[in-house]
Amino acid sequence: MLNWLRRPKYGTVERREMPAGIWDKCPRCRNLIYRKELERNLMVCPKCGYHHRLSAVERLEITLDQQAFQEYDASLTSTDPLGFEGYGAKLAEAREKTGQAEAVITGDGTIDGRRTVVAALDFHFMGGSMGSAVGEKITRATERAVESRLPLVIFSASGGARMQEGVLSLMQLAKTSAAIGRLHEAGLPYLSVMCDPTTGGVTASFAFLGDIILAEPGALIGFAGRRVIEQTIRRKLPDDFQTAEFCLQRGLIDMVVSRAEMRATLARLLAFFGAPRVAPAPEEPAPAAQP
Amino acid sequence: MLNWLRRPKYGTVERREMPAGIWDKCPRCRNLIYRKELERNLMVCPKCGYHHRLSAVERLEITLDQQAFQEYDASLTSTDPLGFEGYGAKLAEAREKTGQAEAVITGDGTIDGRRTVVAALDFHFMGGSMGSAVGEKITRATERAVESRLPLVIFSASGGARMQEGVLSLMQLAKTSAAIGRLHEAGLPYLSVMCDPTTGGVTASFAFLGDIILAEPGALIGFAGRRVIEQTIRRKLPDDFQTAEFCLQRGLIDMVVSRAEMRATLARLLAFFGAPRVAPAPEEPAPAAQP
Amino acid sequence: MTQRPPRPAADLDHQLAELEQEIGRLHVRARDHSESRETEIAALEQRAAQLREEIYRNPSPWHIVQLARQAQRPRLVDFLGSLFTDVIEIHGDRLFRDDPALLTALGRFDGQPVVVLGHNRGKDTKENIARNFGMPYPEGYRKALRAMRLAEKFGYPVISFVDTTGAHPGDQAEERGQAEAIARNIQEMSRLKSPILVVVTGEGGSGGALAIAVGDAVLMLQYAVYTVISPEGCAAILWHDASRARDAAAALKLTARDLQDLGIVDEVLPEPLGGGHRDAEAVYRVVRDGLGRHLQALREVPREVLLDRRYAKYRRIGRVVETLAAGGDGDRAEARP
Amino acid sequence: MTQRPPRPAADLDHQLAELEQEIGRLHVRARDHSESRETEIAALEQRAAQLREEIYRNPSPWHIVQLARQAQRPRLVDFLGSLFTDVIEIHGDRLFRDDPALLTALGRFDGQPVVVLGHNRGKDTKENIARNFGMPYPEGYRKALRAMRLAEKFGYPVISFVDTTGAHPGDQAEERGQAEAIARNIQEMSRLKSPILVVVTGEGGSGGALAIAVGDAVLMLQYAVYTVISPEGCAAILWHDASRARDAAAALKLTARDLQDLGIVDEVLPEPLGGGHRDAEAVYRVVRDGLGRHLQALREVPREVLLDRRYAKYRRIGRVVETLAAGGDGDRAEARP
Ligand SMILES: [Zn+2]
Ligand SMILES: [Zn+2]
Repeated sequence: MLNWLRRPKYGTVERREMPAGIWDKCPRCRNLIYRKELERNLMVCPKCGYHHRLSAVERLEITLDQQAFQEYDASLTSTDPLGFEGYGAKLAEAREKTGQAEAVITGDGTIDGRRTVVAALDFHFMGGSMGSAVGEKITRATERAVESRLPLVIFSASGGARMQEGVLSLMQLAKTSAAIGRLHEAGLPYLSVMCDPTTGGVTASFAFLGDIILAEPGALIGFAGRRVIEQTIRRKLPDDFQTAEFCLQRGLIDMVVSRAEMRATLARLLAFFGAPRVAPAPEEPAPAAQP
Repeated sequence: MLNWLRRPKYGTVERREMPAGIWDKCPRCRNLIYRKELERNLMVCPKCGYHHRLSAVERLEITLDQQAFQEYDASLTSTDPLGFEGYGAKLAEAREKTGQAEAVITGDGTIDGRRTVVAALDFHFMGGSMGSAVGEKITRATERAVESRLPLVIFSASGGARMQEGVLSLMQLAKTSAAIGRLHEAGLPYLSVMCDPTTGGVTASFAFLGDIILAEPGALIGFAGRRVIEQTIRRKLPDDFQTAEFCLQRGLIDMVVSRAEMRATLARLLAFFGAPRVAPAPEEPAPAAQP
Repeated sequence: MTQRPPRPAADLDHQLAELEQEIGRLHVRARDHSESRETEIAALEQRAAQLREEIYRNPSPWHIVQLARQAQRPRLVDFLGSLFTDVIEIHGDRLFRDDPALLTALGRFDGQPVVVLGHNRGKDTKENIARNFGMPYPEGYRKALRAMRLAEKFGYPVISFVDTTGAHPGDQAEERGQAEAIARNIQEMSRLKSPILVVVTGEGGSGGALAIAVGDAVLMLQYAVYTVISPEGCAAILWHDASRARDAAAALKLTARDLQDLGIVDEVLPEPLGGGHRDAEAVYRVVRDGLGRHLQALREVPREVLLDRRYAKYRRIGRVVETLAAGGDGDRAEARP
Repeated sequence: MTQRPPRPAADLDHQLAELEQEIGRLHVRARDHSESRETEIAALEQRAAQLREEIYRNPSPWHIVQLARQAQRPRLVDFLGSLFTDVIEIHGDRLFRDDPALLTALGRFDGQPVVVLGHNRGKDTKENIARNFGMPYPEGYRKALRAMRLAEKFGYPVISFVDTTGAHPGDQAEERGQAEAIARNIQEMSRLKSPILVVVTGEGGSGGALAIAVGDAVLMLQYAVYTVISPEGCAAILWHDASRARDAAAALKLTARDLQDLGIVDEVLPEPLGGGHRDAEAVYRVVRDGLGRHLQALREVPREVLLDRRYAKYRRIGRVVETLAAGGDGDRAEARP
C-alpha cells in the first residue's frame, strides 16, 4: 500500500502496523500469505483472488493520485441525538480503532490526473453504517460536485443505516438520494463502486443510483440479510446469492472490476465523462506513514 | 346494438342483417343464443360471458353518445405501394365486406358528455392490420387531440402490421408511437383499450403506450403468436397465456373491464382527467340503420 | 427534543391484566352459581376502565407499537373509501407483475383529482396473505413510481399512505433489485414535479416505508410508528435479546411525537383515546382535515419553490457536530440546510 | 420507387452450382488418377468467377437475404473494435437481468464520446447460444433504453447497430412484456434529446429491430435487409408455402435500395462485391465514413430542431390515398408531414 494519505487528526492508527514478516491466513482459501506480499497485491489474495476489505484510507490511497487529495469535513461526526444506550461508547471505540471521526471520508482529488469528488465508506467504523454524519458528508460532497461541476465517485462499504440514530439515520437515505438526484439533473457523472459488503440502507439509496455501478469481485451486495431471507423462504440460499457477480447477471450493476483494474477503469470512465484534467502534481517524496 | 352511427360512404354493410329469430352458437360455451338477446347484451354471451368481436362501427355505437361523432379521414385508405401480390384484391374484398375504407375508424365524439378523440380498429378488415392508412389515421387523430387539447381513446383489435406493405407498415409503429409521445408531452390523457385480439405491431406501439390501459375480458394480448412460441419452447402454453387477465397479473395493463362496464369506466376516467364536458345533444330519434 | 418522565407503563399493563382476569372469573361464577355479582363486577370494571384510560392517555412507546400493529386499525382501503371519491384503482408496473401489496389509484380529494397510493394491508389473514401483509416486492415500488409519474404528467398531487412492516425479505425481491427500486423511488420522489403528501397510518417500517414516503408534508397518526428497524430486530442485533423490544421501542424514538420533535414528521394527527380502531370515523376526520390543509397550502406553491423546499426539508434532517473544530471541543450543529 | 427489370437470378445460381460441382469432380479425378486437368479446371473456374460476379453484381433480393444472414458478416463487436476507441461495455437494465443479446457500451467515435448499442450476434454457435442469436428479451430493450437515457443525460449521440432476426418468440419474453418494452423504446427514441444514428448491418427483423432503430439518420449496409416479417414467415402466412420465401423476399422490398426508395433508409452504405464478409475492412470504412458524415451534420442541429425533424421524418412515411375524395377517384398522397 502506498501509505501517502494525510491522516485525519483523530487518534492514532494502529491498524496493520504489525512487525514485518507476519503471515495472514486467507479467509477464503485458507492459505498463509506473507503480509508484505498481500499488501503489494492491494490486499488481494494472490492464491484465490479474495479481496480483503480495505479501510477508507487504504481505498483512497490505492485509488487517488498522490498528494492531490483535499479532504472535506474531516472532523464532522454524528452526535448521539436519541441518547441511545451504548452509542456514545461505540462511537468512541470506532474512532479510536480507525483513527477516523466517522464512517466515511470525503474530499476531492484526482485519479490519473482527472479531478473528481470522492467518498469512501469505512466498514471498520461501526460497519460503515450511515448515521447523520455519513449522510451529511455524502450530501455535502455531492453538493460540492454540483457546485464545482465535478464528477462524483463513491466507494460504498456498509451494513446499512445506523440504527442508534433511529429514523434520523433512515432519513439519510432520502437526504443523500435527493442530493444525487440534483447531481443527475445537473448532468454530472456519478460512479458508484460497491465494495464488500454493501447492504441495507446504503444500497437503497446512493449506492444504486450511479450512472455507472461498479463492484469488486465477490462483494456482498443486497438489501435484506441472508439470514432473515433464509428464515422467510425456509431454505438455504445459493452461495453466489447477493454477490457482485449475481447482481451483474441480474442486470443490477454494470461491471465487476478487480481491485487491480479498478483505478484504471475509473480513470477511463472519468476521461469518457469529461472529468477535468489537471496538470500532474510535481513529484514529491511520499510522506511518512503517520503525522 | 344501437345502430345509430353514420355509416361511411363505402359500400353496403350486410353484416348481421340476418332474418330475425336466428340463433348463434357461442364459440366458447357452445350454447345456442338467440341473436336478439346477444345483441341486447352487447354481443356478450349471456351464458358464459364470452365477448364476441365487434366491428369498429359497433364499438363506437356502444361507446359514444349518439349523434356526437365527427369522423376523420373516412375515405383515407392504403394504396398498394409495393405492388404486392394479391394485396389489391384483399383490400377490395375487405372494403366490400366491412363497408369501411380501412381497418380503423377515427374521429371525435363524446362519452357521457365528455369530448374525446377516439379510434377503433376493426379486426374484420384484414385482421385489423396496420398499414400506412391505419398508421396515418391514428397519427392524425393523435395530432388532432393535441391540437384540440382533447383526450385520446383507442380501441385496438389487430393482428399486427400489414405485411403487404412491407417495412412501410413496420414504420407505422414508429409514426404512431412518436405521435403518442408528443401527446404525452402535451400532458393529454390517452386511454388504450385492448380488445380481442390485440397482437403484433399494434401491441408494440400505441396499444401499450396508454396512460391507462384497459382490456376486455378474455382478450388475446401479446406480441408473438402462440404457435411460434410453442415451437420455440417445445411445450404447450397454459390456456390463459396472453389473455387480458394474464397481462393484468403480469403488471402490463391496468384493468380488465367487461363490455357492460366499459363505457361507464371510460366516462369516469375521462371525467377524472378533465375531458371537456359538452352540453348533452338534444334528443333526436335514432336514424334508420342504413343511409 | 423534549424528554418526558418515565412512566411505569408495564405495571399498569400488569394490573389491568389481573383485573380483567378477575372480572372474567366473577362473570363465570355468577353464571354457574346463579349468584348476583353485579356490584362487585361493576366496581372492578370501573377500576379497569380507569386503568385503561391511564394507559391510553400516556401510552409507552411499546404500547404505541402495539396500537400501530392493531389488526383492526384503519387501512388504506378504508381511507380510500372514506376520504376519496371517484376512486379508480390502477394496476401494474408495466414491467413484471402487479404487486397486490401496494395499491395505486386515481381519485378525487375535495373534488380535485389526485393519485393515491400506499401499502395495501388487509383486515384478515386471507387478505393479508394475498397482499403479502403490505410488504411490497420491487414491482410494488415500481408500480408506485409509475403512478407518481402519471401524477406528474398531469400535475396532480400524490397522496401516499404508509403502513408496512418493511420491504419483503425474500430471495426474489433481492434478485429483482429491491434496493435499486427503493433507491430509485426515493430519488424520484425527491424531484417529482407534483406535490406529495405522506400519511404514516400504521407501521412505517424502514426502507419499505421510505420508498413511498418522501414528500412535501409528512403527516403521522398519533399511534402510528415509523422506524429504521423493528424494536424486536433492534434488540436482537444490538443486545442479542429480542425480549428487550420494549426498551428498543423507547430507544428508537419511533412515535409520532418523537419524530415531530426530530423534524421528520410535519404534523401529528391525534387519534381517539385507545387507538384509531376504536373510532375509525374520528381517524378519517383528522386525516381528511390534515390532508386538506396541507394540500391547500401546497397548491399555492410554485413548482420550483416546491422542489427547493422539499430538498431543504430533507437536507436539514440529522444531527452532526464538528468534533475538532476550533480547538476540538465540538460545536453542535443541525445539518446545513 | 424505381422498378428494375427482373433478372434470372435463380438460373445463375443453378449454373454456378453445377459448375462448382464439375470443378470438384475434376479435382478429385486429377488427384486419383494423377492426371493433369489444370487447363480444364482453369477454364471452368474462370467461367464460375464470371458467374459469381454476375450474381454479386446484381444479386436478387433473395440473394441479399442470404448475404445478410452470412455467418461471417461483421458483427457489432467487430464494429465496436474497429470504429470506436476507449470502449467500455455497460450492463443491465437495472430491473431484472443483463441480456447478452443486446450490448450497450460507452466509447469514442472520432474522439467524441458516444453511447453505442446493438444486437449482439455471435460468430459461432457457442457465442450465438450464449447471446440468444441476438434476439433480445424485454430486458434487452430496457437495457438499451437505460443506455440511451444515459446518453441523453450527457448529450452524447447514440449509435445503434441493428442485426437481429427479431424479437424472441418465447413465453418469458411475453410474460415480461416485450410488446410494452418495444413500444416504450420506439416512443422514447422518437423523443430522445440526443442525436440517434442507426446502422442496419445484417438482418433488421421487425419489432425486435425497430425497438432500437428509430433515429435521425438510418444507414443501411448494401446487403443488409430490413423487413416487417421474414420472407419464410410471409410466404407461409400469405401463401401457405414457406418455399416461396424467394418470392416473398422480392415482394417485401426489404433491400437497402428498396428502402431508400421508400424513404425509410437515409443512406445505403456500399459493400464489397460478394458481401461484407469478403472484406470486413471495406465495410468498416464505409460505416465509419457514413457515421462520421451524419454525426457531423447532426451535431450542428439545435435540440428542438432535431426533435422536430425526427418527428417529420417518421411522420411522412407511408402511402395513402383519399379514395372517395372529390368524386371518388382517389388522390394519391404521401402521408402528410
Ligand atoms: Zn485466498
Ligand atoms: Zn357462451
